[in-house]
Amino acid sequence: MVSYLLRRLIALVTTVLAVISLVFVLLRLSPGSPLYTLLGFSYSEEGRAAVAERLGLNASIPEQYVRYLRQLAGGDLGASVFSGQPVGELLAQRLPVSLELGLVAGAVWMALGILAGALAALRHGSPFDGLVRVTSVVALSVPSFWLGLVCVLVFGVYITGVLPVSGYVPISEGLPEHLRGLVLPAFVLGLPAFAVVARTFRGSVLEVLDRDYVSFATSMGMSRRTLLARVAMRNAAIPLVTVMGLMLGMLVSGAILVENVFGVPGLGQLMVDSFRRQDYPVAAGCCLAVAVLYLLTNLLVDLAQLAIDPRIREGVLNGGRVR
Amino acid sequence: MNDRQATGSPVTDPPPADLLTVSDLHVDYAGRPAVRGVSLSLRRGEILGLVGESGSGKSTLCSAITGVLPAGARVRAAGLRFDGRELTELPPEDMRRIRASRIGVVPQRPMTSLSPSTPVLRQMRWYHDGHDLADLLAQVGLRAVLDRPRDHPHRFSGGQLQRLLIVLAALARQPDLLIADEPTTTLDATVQAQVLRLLLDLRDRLGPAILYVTHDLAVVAQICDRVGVMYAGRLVESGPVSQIFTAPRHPYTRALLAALPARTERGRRLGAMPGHTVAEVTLSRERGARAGSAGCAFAPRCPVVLARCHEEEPTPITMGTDVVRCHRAGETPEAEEDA
Amino acid sequence: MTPVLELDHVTRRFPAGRRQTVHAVEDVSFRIDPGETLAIVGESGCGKSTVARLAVGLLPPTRGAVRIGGVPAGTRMDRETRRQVQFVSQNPWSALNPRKTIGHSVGQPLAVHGLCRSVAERAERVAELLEQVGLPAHYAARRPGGVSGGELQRVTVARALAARPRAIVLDEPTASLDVGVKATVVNLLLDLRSALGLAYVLITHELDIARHLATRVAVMYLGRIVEQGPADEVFSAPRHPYTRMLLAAVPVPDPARRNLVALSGEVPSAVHPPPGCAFHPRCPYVEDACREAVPRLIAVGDRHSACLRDGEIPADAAGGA
Amino acid sequence: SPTGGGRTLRIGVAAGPSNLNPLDSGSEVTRWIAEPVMETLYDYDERVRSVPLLAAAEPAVSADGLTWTIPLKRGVTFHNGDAFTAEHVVASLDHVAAFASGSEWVVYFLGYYSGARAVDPNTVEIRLKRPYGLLRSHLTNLPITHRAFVDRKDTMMGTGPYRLERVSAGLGYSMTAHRGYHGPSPAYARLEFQIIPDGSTRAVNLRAGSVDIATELPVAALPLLAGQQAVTVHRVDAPIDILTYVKAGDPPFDDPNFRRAVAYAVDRQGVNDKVFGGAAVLGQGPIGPAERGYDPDLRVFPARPDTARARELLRGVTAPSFTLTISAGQVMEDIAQILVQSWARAGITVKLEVLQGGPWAQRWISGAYQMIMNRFSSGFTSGDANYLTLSPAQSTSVLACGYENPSVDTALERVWAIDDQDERDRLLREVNATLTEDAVMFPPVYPKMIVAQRASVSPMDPARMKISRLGTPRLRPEGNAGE
Amino acid sequence: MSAVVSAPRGARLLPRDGLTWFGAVCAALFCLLAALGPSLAGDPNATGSDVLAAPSLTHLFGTDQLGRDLLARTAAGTRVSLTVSLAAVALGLLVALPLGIFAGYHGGRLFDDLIMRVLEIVQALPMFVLAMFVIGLSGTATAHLGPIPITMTTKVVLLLGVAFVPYFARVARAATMAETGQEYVAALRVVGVPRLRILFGELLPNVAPAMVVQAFLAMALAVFAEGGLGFLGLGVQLPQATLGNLTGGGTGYLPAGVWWYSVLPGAVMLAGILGFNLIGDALSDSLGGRGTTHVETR
Ligand SMILES: Nc1ncnc2c1ncn2[C@@H]1O[C@H](COP(=O)(O)OP(=O)(O)OP(=O)(O)O)[C@@H](O)[C@H]1O
Ligand SMILES: Nc1ncnc2c1ncn2[C@@H]1O[C@H](COP(=O)(O)OP(=O)(O)OP(=O)(O)O)[C@@H](O)[C@H]1O
Ligand SMILES: [Mg+2]
Ligand SMILES: [Mg+2]
Repeated sequence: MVSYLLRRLIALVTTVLAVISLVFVLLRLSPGSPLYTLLGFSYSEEGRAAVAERLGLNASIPEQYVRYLRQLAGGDLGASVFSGQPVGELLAQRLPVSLELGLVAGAVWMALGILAGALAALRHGSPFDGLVRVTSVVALSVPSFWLGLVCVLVFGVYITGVLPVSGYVPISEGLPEHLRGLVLPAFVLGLPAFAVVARTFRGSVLEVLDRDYVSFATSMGMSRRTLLARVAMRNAAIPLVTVMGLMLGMLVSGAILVENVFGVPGLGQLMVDSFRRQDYPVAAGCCLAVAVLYLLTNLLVDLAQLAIDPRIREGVLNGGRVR
Repeated sequence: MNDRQATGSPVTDPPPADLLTVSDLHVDYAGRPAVRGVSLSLRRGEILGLVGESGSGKSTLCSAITGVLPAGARVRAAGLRFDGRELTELPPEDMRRIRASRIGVVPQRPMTSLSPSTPVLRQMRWYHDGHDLADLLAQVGLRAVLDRPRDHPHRFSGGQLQRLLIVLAALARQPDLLIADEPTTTLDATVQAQVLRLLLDLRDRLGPAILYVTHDLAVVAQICDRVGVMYAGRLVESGPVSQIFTAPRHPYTRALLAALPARTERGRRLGAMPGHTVAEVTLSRERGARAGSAGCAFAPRCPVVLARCHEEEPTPITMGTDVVRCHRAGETPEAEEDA
Repeated sequence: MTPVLELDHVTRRFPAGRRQTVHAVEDVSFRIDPGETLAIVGESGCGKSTVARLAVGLLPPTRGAVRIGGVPAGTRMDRETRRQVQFVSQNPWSALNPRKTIGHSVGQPLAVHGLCRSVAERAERVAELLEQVGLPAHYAARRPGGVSGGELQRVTVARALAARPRAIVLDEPTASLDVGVKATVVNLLLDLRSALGLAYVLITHELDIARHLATRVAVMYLGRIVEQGPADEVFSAPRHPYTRMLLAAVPVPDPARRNLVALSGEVPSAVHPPPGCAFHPRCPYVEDACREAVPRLIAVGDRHSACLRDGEIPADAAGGA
Repeated sequence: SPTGGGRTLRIGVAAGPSNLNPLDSGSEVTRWIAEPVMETLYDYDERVRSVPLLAAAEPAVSADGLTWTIPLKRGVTFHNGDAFTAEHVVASLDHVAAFASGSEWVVYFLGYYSGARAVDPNTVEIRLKRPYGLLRSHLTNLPITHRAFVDRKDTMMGTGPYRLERVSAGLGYSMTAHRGYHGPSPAYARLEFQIIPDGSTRAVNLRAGSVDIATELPVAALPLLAGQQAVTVHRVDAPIDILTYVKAGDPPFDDPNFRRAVAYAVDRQGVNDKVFGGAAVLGQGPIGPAERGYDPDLRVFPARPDTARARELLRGVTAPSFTLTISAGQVMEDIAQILVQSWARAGITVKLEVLQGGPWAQRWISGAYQMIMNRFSSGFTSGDANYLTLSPAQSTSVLACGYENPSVDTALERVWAIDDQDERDRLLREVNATLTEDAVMFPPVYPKMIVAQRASVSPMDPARMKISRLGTPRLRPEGNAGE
Repeated sequence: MSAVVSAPRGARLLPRDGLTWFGAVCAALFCLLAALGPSLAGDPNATGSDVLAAPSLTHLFGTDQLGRDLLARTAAGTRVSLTVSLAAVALGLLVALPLGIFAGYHGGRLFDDLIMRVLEIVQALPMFVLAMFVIGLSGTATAHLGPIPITMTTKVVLLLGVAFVPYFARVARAATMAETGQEYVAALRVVGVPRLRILFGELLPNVAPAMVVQAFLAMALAVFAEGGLGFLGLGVQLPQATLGNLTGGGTGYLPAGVWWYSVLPGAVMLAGILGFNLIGDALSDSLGGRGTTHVETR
């Protein structure tokens, strides 16, 4: 187990390293430079050189790369070119907002998705099943930013005063207000997760109900309730774990659009801003954060699978290849 | 419920009334018939073998008896009596109780018949939480399972699992009827021998009726008392095992026997049935499906076919509990071989 | 005379994670001559399919050599060598590309080996081959989808024949077929053997089929051949305790001869084969030496048996059929 | 008055500044946030004249004009309690004059500023390399920062009536009244700048009373405030420019006729109507109505495109076309699309290139453009004058657009050097006219600053808004209105 | 063990299910709007005096702040969206298919490992982040790769295409692996068929159905991603209308009750996405592809 974890962590670190390099290369190859924006009318060659010197942008690219890696190794993500604020600090401010949004959206919606998927499968062919199928495919297809706009329209123009359509109320200003502010962004952000989870779970429950072990349990006279609890749901949950992990990753990137629609000051906003301004260190920091989050969720998913599926556990712990 | 535990041998039992009587059973899946007008009966202590090619409706028949059919299946029967009760009229809960205590099913694929995500021992306790589990396991030579409380099904071999399933379906609950749907098809010869031995011992000790489904005529010859031969959803012939093997009356049964290498001289061509394309087989099945209009389903492949076979479905000729469905069943075998 | 196909002390192992290995095939040797049929029998997992894959060059051996017509075989063998040994596998449904016509599949060897000069000639030859295996020529235009298993198995045989092989390795050719259909395939193999003088390596766990077709038999247990010899002799008077046990376990299709014997033990894992003779945990004749030394295949006339106590065990013990 | 001491003034802004240091950044948001926190040596009075604030008196300028001595006010303290002294002024000046600071002010000080020193804690002496009349204006606009904070970009430390208390990433900035303020005590207990990216949302929030002032309202949002009793919308001329000029040194714009044709074909009225709701002033030359040197009578180009004239000027040009490079943003995109259409009607094919800030700046600075356009607000560095946006017309400028006109060069040189405001205005008018007639810089319109406030706040000062300020330090709660 | 295989299942051409019909209609309308819309609805850039007019008979979708007909702009945007998506999916397939097939065929070996690791790295940045990242940084201008100009449209296509590669390659790899496990591949090797011919002559047609399913699902994803980029102003640039920049362009007018500007183009986008998704689902059911995996992004 430990050696497996170790292997996974090493793989994670190497992937992160590769992502860093990719990000770094892309950043440095992109035209323009934050210096132009920074200096504007004050631009001059000497000025550029001096500022570049201060920001460490004068060195050759490999040199900068090595420096960046060394910095990273020391836990330093650099500082914003513009505000001089340490990237770590910026992330520490923004990431929790996004994470909270993502987790709230994910938790609520996935729970609903599981419920809807299971019920639909158990009432296979019923109107409810049809409803879940239709809802989930529509929910999956609705572009989040557009749905966000529709929400803004509905709650900002037609039914005002019920739910705030913009802005973010920090938790320090009271939990109810804070949660009220989260309702719409979480609704929009989580909807696809609901759809995917509902579809997957419906499918896997249906599939499981068709399996030999369910017929055997039935033929042994096991009651339906017990059967569902002990056999069906447990096995149907195996593919669900994977999908839920993927959805968590998806929520992170979905947040970029949704945060922009609802003006939520999360990682997404920071990311878009930093890209617009070519704030190298911040942009890189954001990408890193996303990549690490994504890879960590992957790892968690794999671990969850290990916990839930003995065959995978066996395969992995015996040194078999992972996926 | 089980008052026979002490009595042992079925021979000493009171008059051997039929435990299970199936009469004129029809099952179709979304309109496509899978079992057509099958009637059979089974006594306590009897092993009835059910043979027939793939898709002939053997499993469907078994499922219809236990009432565990997939959605979309429709069952019609003149009677489905089990120990004096009409199963088709039972409320689901009662049916479930019957499954839970009186009918055992040994599934075809042991490897996939236990939930893969729960340890085997825990699953066994779902079904049987008596203290005698150790004894039962010892009977099948698998006491060691008790020392592997955290092992999941994939850790066990097919033979082991099949024996565990037999423990659950048969030994632990001592049902009156045991349905074994090709329980050894996926197993090796040596393991198959173990499992067959186990079933025979079980029958001898506890005397349940056993419905044994298989492809393998040799297995039938070894363990069954009576045989039913199915073709395209019909029971085309049934009878005591000795009679079926020595004097088969239906041409399909004869073809099956002729195809056995062990009954043919080494290196000689085997007796093979003509006609085996999907088209032909489905055609004959479909034709059977359109009730009344069709002839014998086996006609397209029958070596002794008559013109009338194509037009008119043969009516079952019964002799006691046995049956044969062939227009030429009355003729002497010699005449057929000439044809 | 050089044998058509020869396995010379072939071993094949597979890695199984955590520095473990599966000993799928250990030190297997055999040869077949033209017109001969060697049946390889044994229980599931004993390495039969691996032998088949080694024999046709789908797998390189870990140790030892496979020779086809005296030429070492391998993934890079030349066309001419490759052609000589063809392969028919267990599952005819997956042995044919579902999206290609039967004609295309049968024609592949003709195209690859340049056995036909023109497309028309190839079509003709395909029709001939189909007829040879008892299928109407118009089957060439069909796809595997609507064709039954027995027929498809004939198609795979036709494809093997197309390469004009001297030997065909058949891996469980009838295992997935119904009884009646099985017989037609067996008949086809019989017919082709007498018509073309083909040699077969017949891999099967169905002992009755092996007995029916084989001229020689090799019995495998846990990756090793434990007994080898002329088919009639091995079947009528098995020497090795395992062969005896196996034959005893096979039910006879005769209700008058009920002789089902209960056997004990299971096939051990190929990852941790027992030391010494791999069969010793199940062997009724086991003695201490069996637990240490791996018995070598010893020739007694035409017959080979790998048992330390060969000769000590009475001929009809343990119910040799 | 101290009566309103318990209240909060809430201001909605569009974005949080990337850099909070007003010594570095002249961006509107930075300065709006800095306005209540930081003070300058001199300040504008109600008539937009410069009067001492942190300085005790007017500067004493040496006869050669190279040494300026400024006495400082006493008893002023920074928010951290440190006394305001000459050291801090020197640190601030040194910071903006240093290349490495990357400050937007560098361009003003470079070449003129030679150094400053604290003669005593209450006297600063600035030495110049050459006479620099414009310095007086800069001293009115340059916020004085605590010397320990000149390099900080994430916080502010000043002497103003409010101290910056908290920065909530992406949410806003809050300030509290500075007890030890040297002027009249602040009217509000707290000041809050809320970041509300969407313009309409700012308007809606103002209407709902969740902010007291909404800045940078887009025209589209104004209908939301129409008929609201408690809301006043200010539309004020301010030094906001739509920087619009061409690369006059390279084809096709090296041809004056081509330039003029392009300028004639601009649909100024269309831009005004559709983008600014008719509230802007139609553009002519680079200097707008809120800026010194503006000439309301200068009328070279028509309101509606003069297509005939343009076509005539284009005679002999085959396939007239060019690329317009703008920076991304709704207003710029709208303007550009209208222009592209109006040019198309005159037979000029224009390719529109919309770039994000960084890449746009690179194009602009590197001169790799044909026609370039962006919004620029100069009020915070140069008050009511607009010196920077003219610099590309100067052939010696780093940003030179290739236009060579010695008279413009010398005029602009003098504008920076001299102290005489009237002379400067005259020169600026001259330059403006020349650049307009030569069609080098021809913004379609001069936008207005649009700010709305609730009646709960005392009326905002038009004089302050004229130089893009909000005047927050002097705003008070108004008796009756407001919840 | 069944001697009788089920009748050939092939793709059912006409969908049986109402939902699929609905999807097919949505997708057809979307494609129709893209194909014919621009020639029927007029110049998408022509400005009129009727500014921000609500939908009416003259302007079915209303007008924007510059008085342009939104139907014309939506049609033009739909065309961009469709072409970009098609091109991106095609590009993704072109790169991913050989990679996936090679990797799948050599499953578990070094080559496979290498490819999968590289793809994993690309995937660690979710598609949307990657695209936004590159476009955000490289700017929206035409870049020059040596003498080859890379317009914004090309850039979007390249990015989406690249982002699809891991996703397609995985599916292709899995499908190939499943296929390689089939005995016919071994048979072809024994017969001596050269590897490339096995891969592209025999395996490809069997991997293709799974890829077709994925292609449809990816089309939906591409329409969405293109829209999202446009919405953020990082997609194909003005004055070219795209569904994304139309939706994004109208946001400022929403609070003033101008619903049609953002909502209608977005609804067209929704129709496209829904259509492609539903078709993909239906195909995956009838072609027997593996369970649909709508993953990544969003
Ligand atoms: N769930 C189902 N839905 C529809 N048709 C089915 C279903 N199960 C079986 N059938 C069909 O019913 C017929 C009988 O099937 P059944 O499984 O009973 O045959 P069998 O004799 O048990 O075959 P095998 O020997 O392969 O197990 C076949 O034609 C089969 O295709
Ligand atoms: N590619 C492989 N990788 C790892 N192990 C393998 C591989 N192929 C076969 N084995 C192992 O080698 C052993 C022999 O397998 P093989 O398939 O040859 O047996 P078999 O006798 O054909 O069995 P069956 O009768 O079930 O087909 C088994 O334990 C199997 O798990
Ligand atoms: Mg069955
Ligand atoms: Mg095998």
